[in-house]
Amino acid sequence: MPNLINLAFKKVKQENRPALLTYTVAGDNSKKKSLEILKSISNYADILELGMPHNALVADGNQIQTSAYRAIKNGIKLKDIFQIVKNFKKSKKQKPIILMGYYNMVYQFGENNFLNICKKVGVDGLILVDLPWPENKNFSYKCKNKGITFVQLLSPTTSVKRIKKILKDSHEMIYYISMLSTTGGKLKISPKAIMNSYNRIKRLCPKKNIVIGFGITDKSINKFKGANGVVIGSQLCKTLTKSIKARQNPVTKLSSIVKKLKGKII
Amino acid sequence: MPNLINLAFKKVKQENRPALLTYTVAGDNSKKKSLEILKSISNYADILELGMPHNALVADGNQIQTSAYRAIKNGIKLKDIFQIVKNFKKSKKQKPIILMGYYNMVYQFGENNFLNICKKVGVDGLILVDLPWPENKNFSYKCKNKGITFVQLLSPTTSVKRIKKILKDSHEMIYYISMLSTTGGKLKISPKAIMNSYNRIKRLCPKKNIVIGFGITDKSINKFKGANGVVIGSQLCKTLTKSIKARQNPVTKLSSIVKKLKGKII
Amino acid sequence: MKIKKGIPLIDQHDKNFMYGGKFGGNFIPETLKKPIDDLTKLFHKLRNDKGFLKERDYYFENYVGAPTPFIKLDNLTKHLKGAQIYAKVVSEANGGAHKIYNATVHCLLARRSGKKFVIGDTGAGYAGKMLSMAAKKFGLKCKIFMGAKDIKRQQPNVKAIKKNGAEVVPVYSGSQTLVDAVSECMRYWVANCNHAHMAVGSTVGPSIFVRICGWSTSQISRELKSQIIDEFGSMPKKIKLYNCVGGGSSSFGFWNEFMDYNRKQVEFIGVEAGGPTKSKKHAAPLTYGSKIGILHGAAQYVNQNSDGQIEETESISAGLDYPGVSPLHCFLKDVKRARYTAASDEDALEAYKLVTKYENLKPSLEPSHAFSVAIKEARKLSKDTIVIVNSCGDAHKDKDILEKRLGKKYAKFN
Amino acid sequence: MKIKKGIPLIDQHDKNFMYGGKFGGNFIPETLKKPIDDLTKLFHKLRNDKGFLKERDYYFENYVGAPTPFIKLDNLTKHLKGAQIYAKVVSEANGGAHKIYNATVHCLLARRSGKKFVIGDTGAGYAGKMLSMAAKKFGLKCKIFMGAKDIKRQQPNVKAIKKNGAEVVPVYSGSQTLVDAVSECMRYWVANCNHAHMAVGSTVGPSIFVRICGWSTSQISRELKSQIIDEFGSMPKKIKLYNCVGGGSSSFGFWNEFMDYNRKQVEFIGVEAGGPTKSKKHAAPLTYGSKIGILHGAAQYVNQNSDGQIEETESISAGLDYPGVSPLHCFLKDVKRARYTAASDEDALEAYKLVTKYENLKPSLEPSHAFSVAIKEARKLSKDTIVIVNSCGDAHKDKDILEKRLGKKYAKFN
Ligand SMILES: Cc1ncc(COP(=O)(O)O)c(C=O)c1O
Ligand SMILES: Cc1ncc(COP(=O)(O)O)c(C=O)c1O
Repeated sequence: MPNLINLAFKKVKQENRPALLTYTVAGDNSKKKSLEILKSISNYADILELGMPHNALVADGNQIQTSAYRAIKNGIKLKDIFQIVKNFKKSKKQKPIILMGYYNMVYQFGENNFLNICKKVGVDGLILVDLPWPENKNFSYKCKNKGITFVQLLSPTTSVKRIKKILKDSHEMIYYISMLSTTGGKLKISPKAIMNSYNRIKRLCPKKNIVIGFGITDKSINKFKGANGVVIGSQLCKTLTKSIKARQNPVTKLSSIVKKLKGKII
Repeated sequence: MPNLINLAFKKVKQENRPALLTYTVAGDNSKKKSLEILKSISNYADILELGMPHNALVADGNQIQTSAYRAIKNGIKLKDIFQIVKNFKKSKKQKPIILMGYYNMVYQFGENNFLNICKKVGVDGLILVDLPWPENKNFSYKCKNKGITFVQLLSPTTSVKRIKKILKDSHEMIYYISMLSTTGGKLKISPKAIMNSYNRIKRLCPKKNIVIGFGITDKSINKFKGANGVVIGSQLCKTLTKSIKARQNPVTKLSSIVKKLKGKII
Repeated sequence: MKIKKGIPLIDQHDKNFMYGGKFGGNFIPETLKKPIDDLTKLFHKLRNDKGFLKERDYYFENYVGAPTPFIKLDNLTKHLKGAQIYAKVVSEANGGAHKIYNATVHCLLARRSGKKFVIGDTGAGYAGKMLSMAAKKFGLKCKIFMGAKDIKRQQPNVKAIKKNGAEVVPVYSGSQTLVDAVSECMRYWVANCNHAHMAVGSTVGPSIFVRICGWSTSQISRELKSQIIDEFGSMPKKIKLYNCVGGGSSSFGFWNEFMDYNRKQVEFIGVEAGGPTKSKKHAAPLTYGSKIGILHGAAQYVNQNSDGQIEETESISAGLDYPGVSPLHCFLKDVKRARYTAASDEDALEAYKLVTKYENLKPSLEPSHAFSVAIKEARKLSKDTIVIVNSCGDAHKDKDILEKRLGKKYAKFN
Repeated sequence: MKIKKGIPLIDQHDKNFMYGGKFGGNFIPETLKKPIDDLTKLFHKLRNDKGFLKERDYYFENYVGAPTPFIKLDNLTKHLKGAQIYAKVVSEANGGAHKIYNATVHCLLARRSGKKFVIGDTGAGYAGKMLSMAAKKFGLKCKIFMGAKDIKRQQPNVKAIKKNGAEVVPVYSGSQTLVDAVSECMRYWVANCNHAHMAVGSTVGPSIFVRICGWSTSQISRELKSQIIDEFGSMPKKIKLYNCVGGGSSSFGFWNEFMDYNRKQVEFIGVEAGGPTKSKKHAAPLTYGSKIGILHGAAQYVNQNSDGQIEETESISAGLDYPGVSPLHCFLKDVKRARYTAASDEDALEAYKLVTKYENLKPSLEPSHAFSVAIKEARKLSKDTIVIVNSCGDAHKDKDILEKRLGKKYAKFN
């Protein structure tokens, strides 16, 4: 099996643009809806991050918290999340999906158990917000063995020495956190300064695909064209929340905003 | 220091009679009275057994139970018992005293602690009813080291093989239980049969001093003249109980019965 | 100190018959060395004798009535909204309590030894009732020692003993409860060991009695294990076994077959008698940190003062009203395989009220202690936890106490 | 898994900062790796710096008010007729609770690190009150995160925080209690770690916070040890130390200096919040067998469902109302150095009534949980047993709850 994530990056490089990564929360605002959302936004997004909602999340801001609590309240379970991925892949076999969440859910499920089912339903990558290096070494190694991409995170606080160590143990995709913030904060520093830091890291490992996330919206996305990929999350969660309040169909709302985002980077 | 118990047996052998051993309960019916009793009966008895009253006694009959419960109710403690021995020895330095009781009291006090104080106050020997061979090996050895005689018991149920083993580990005094009974039972078999068994054991260790006890009273004591010693216990406890009921002075009552007992064996 | 796997716990003693080098043993008068030695040899031979095992199984099935029911307490479970609650209704055994296993085995042993006379102690009266029943069945004479206080408070069982043709010897010494009954029975045996077979009513006393009793009551957990697998298909991930602990025969028998499971999978919770809430006295040596001492021939945790005198106990439940506890439980406590706690008189009465309100089950005051703790904890546990209580006695024997403490409504039996 | 003697327990972690290979650690977002690393280095340097230790001792003595009293509860002892009951009145410390030790140390650390702004979580409001007090004293800006439910029920402490000039940030997510306050505080730190110093209010959170807090509250047992020796001449043979356990800072500090004593000589009893008797919810992960999970950066026993979602807790006591518990306590439980049990809301209220009836002492609802178990057990213990309860908070903060549950009579403070 080819690595779909790598293929996606290869493709956008040929198109000379960054990859568009979306983040939506599984089960928000229902199992069925979140599957429909995935299907429709995948027409524009290159890689889909799917959040596993957790109720003691320590790195996510208001928008994603709201989505996560809504999904949990509506009864979403890990087994439903796997079902969503499986059903998605039935029609969109080639579109890479990355599950993103907190380590406790994996821990409770059992690491091996979790990875086996990920493999079975077609998960391509994993991001665990609170399993940093070196704590993640063993798990990352297990992912590698299963052909699942374990995505490490880098932050503005990460020292060069530490970056080098992390890069050494990382798979081919890496996530750079744009600024000191939870998800969904306002951009506190200029896109230019962010891209400077980004490029400094990029030089340390020109071959790996590094995406940027946290605080990026349709207003700023075009400033990050120089990156390998851009992640939009909170804006999507916020759009969903608004559409519910306004009794609009979240599927079409999200689909149109992702289309718009895509338009800004091609 | 000479071994007072051995000296006592040597003396009665010269007088060609058995030793008279009395058993009274410490603290019965008060600390003061039991000391007075010891002092007065020691004019006739050769060796004094002093019971350490316990409230879960499994080898003593009614008479001794009554004495023990009375003493405990009157507040007797192990430290008082040591005090009684100490005070007794002030005036009767040469009269041997054997403490008799149940192992739990020693266990709680601590074996070493217990033996140290025994030594200090002048205890000459110890009988622990529920610490049989081989469980007693270690403790018996400690007694030996302190110059305290640890008195093993033999019973009609003890097999010859076992008797030999016990004798091997025993000090110079041994206690033969006359019959299958708790203390204070009626003699169920003839003194002659008892003496037959006694002599069979005596032949296995002619040099050790073997006393007989359980069920012996002033009625039968003269039948046991052939033994190295005879123990009278329950009859004394019973006499004390009666004297209390009749509001008589237990000291004179006990003194006179021990005098009478002595008369029957000289 | 550790439990060895694959070896029955009763056999994990050293050459002095001590568990963990600290508990049990034979601290007995010389006179008893021989009868105990004889009984030890007999038991050792017979427990390895297929014919005897067949005999035991035959009587367990056809006389005791094995297996006793294993039932779900649906209403209680619904009411508490926590763990799934089950009961092993051992009180359905012939005679109404687990004491029948030990009594039956002792009578079989007495018969094999050629003795025609059995003696035994009793607290709640069950051990005495069962011994007298089995003695009658096997044609043996029988004498039961019982504290005068217990005779008063457990009349239904006293009547049953007498009806079985056995003599009841009242014991007036000490606290006039089980501890004195056992002492008196042992004294009687010292004087009559040549023709009497002694049965100790629980997993206490000199080592051989601990072992015979534990071996006998283990039937309970043998049954339970296969009943659990029948019910759930396999061993559930989280089982908690609650049992009252007096001497410890019921609890030991309830747990034995599960000994080798990880304690996180199958947890043992022993519930001792805490006595009246407002009283200093209790019968919970494991819970309240009593020191090791010698009682009835064995080293064990026991309520005692600094001089080594055994302390008086107090409990509404005669069957739990004992100052010591089996060396096996002392060992289980020290290696931490089991957890011990206490329920007060009042707790037990409350639990009795709740169980009888929701279920068609009337546990005696002893298992009501276990129910009390099980109920309290079950509320807080998740629904994938399986709570099982050994309902090892029937409340009929307690009807006078129940009437007095809870009113007529709670003392109706038919 | 074993405790090593002669080494502070907080230092018995492996290279991943895990205790017993299972508890604690640093499960944190990448962004926090550096500030945590910086704080770790700073703490390591300062705890070995004589100047800093002098500074700490100076403020403990002159600002916190060490040592807090160690008193005998004579009337309660007489009433219960069991063990000798003492209290370590930690609530006499400046601010009214043990939280002052950790708060003071954190402000000293913040000062040394050059940061001018401290943030912290609070449940009962004490951690927040103390952090705001110390911040004021040392000239630091301060922001306190507190669940909306807690803000309502602990008004006296909320007012105190505001009076100290700190901002109170209400947290509306989840159960609106301590667990959410800690999450929100950590989130805020993620976004502001370059200029804010974070203090976690108990021995929970990423490893360095567990260690700083445990190191700070250990002052309690340092004092207690010499007070015990003053009182008794030497260490008594049987001491039992009762303490409520929320996150575990008070209990850990109360026990630390006694860690190397044999557990039979100095026993540790941790009392968790059992919640309302009739409710399934509780805040007692150690008592009710919760599974290991990751919460607030550390592996610990934590109330959660099978999917790993943290479960809502319920307790009358805001300070104990937390679904997890310190990794240090998980370790103490697994190596069995400490024993853990729970008291219900109703138990705590009863204990409060009894203590205030007999003594001139008003423990807050948190230590009332500890008193409840101590009282129950003390009744049954012998008079040579020394029972010591850490009275680590003052009831004034609970006056609304006390008035509502027990009536005006119990809510008078002057
Ligand atoms: C019904 C019942 N349960 C429990 C017990 C307690 O004894 P053990 O702990 O030996 O089972 C007894 C003792 O008489 C009893 O009758
Ligand atoms: C008075 C008091 N006691 C106890 C606690 C419980 O926390 P910990 O277990 O960390 O001491 C708190 C927490 O707020 C408290 O305020």
